[in-house]
Amino acid sequence: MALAIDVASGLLIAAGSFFILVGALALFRLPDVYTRAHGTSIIDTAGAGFLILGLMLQAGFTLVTLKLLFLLAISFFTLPVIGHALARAALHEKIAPKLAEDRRGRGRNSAGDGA
Amino acid sequence: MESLINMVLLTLLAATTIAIVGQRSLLGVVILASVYSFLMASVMIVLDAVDVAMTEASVGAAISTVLLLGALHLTKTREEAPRHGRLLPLLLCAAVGAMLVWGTLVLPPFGTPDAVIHQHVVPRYINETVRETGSPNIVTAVLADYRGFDTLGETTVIFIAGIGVMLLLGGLRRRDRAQDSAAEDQR
Amino acid sequence: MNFDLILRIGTKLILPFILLFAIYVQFHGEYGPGGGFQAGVIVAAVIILIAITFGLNAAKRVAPRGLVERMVPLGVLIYAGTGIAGLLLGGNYLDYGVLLPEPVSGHLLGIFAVEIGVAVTVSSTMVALFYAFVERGS
Amino acid sequence: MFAGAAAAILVALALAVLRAIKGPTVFDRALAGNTVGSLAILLLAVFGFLTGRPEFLDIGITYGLLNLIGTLAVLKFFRHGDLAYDPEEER
Repeated sequence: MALAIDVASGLLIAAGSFFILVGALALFRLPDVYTRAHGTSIIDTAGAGFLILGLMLQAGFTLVTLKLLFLLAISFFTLPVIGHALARAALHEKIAPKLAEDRRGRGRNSAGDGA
Repeated sequence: MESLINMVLLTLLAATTIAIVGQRSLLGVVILASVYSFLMASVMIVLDAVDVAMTEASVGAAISTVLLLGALHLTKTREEAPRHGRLLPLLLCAAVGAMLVWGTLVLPPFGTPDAVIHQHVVPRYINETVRETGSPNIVTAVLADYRGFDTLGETTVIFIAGIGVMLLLGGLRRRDRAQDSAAEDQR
Repeated sequence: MNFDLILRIGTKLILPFILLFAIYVQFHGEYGPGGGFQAGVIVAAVIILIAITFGLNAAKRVAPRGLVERMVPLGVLIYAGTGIAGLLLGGNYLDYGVLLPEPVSGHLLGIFAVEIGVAVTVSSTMVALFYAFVERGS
Repeated sequence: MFAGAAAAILVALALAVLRAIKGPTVFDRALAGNTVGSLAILLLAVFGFLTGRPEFLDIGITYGLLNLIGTLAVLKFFRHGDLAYDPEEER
């Protein structure tokens, strides 16, 4: 039984590591913001999910499992929100934005767009 | 494995620091500073300094970013090119860094139990904390109980620093008060 | 203009958990990582998150500026008052052993009160700094 | 097993930090910083199991809860140029 749990958690952790590597590679290699957001979401969902599930199998029914569950729930709550906000903001700036302009002019422009 | 994790994290810290130095856009500097605090807290975890790691996480993840952005709001978001040469500051920093490294040469190696600092009061803390204060976390016991005066001083320093920054920034306080009360009346 | 609907809903969902975790860090600091400073910073982060997502006025409805600026010295007073209480009860300054009949629980009570003071000062200072920066800018 | 996961997370961390350093736009940097945050959480959990003391997940929860705030602050600052901008005032 313990062996089965070890094998299962090992497989889950391996899958999580694989997805983490793939997501990081996508974050590093892909051309623009939205595709990189795709890589990040791979890390946040598949990688973190499989890895934390494997760690929960290792921990057994303890407080550690509960904390890992909280960790998983928190990442599933916040990270999509962050990704959505990022994509929204990147979409709101039509082109690839440069940071050289003065901030106040940019603030007026975006407020005007919003109204 | 721990030493490998340590080395990788410290290398990434060095890369992030060099990138912060070379960065002109201050928004990028703010984001890289948050990355730095993430990596630094991970290093603290690897070094078993859990409370320090938690402080670094809670301060660096949110508060320092927000306060730096608030400071950027009052200034420009792009750093001006330096007006004078960079050679002298570089030499100065290199000299100071070399002096500091030379000073660390006489320190005992990391984690040796027979270092001087581990001989004086640390054994008593480790042995007597639970019996004397009933707090299993020795760090909290030392901070709040054994070194209570120091923590009182730190709290007072936070208080004084906050008051100072508020006095520096809130030059228009009376008008703000008027506006606030007007807003209250309107509600 | 309803750009941030998902943002607002997600923030509303996550806010109570952040506050609950701040309370956990505050009261669990004697047994695990954490303590007054971290809890205060997390509470300040809650107010700042409200200000970022729902605007500064919403944050001021939650934590009025006058209250925040009164809480800044209050924490230091709680801390120093703990020491003076030990002084009045016949011990040294910041000697918690005399706060309660048996010393160990007295020490626990003293650490508890001191951490409360630190949390109050740190959180209110952070929020007050945030208000000062933002109001100076706008 | 844990060592392999830690190595994978370290490689991913290096890639994310490189993207945060390179990233042309501020969104790339924010994205990479967010990824560094979540990878730091995972590294923390795996390191706890690696050293056999997985009790320090509170710090990971702190990351996960506070990671939101820094990214949102950067995004709002970049979009509105002001941290106290309130969309309600526009209606």
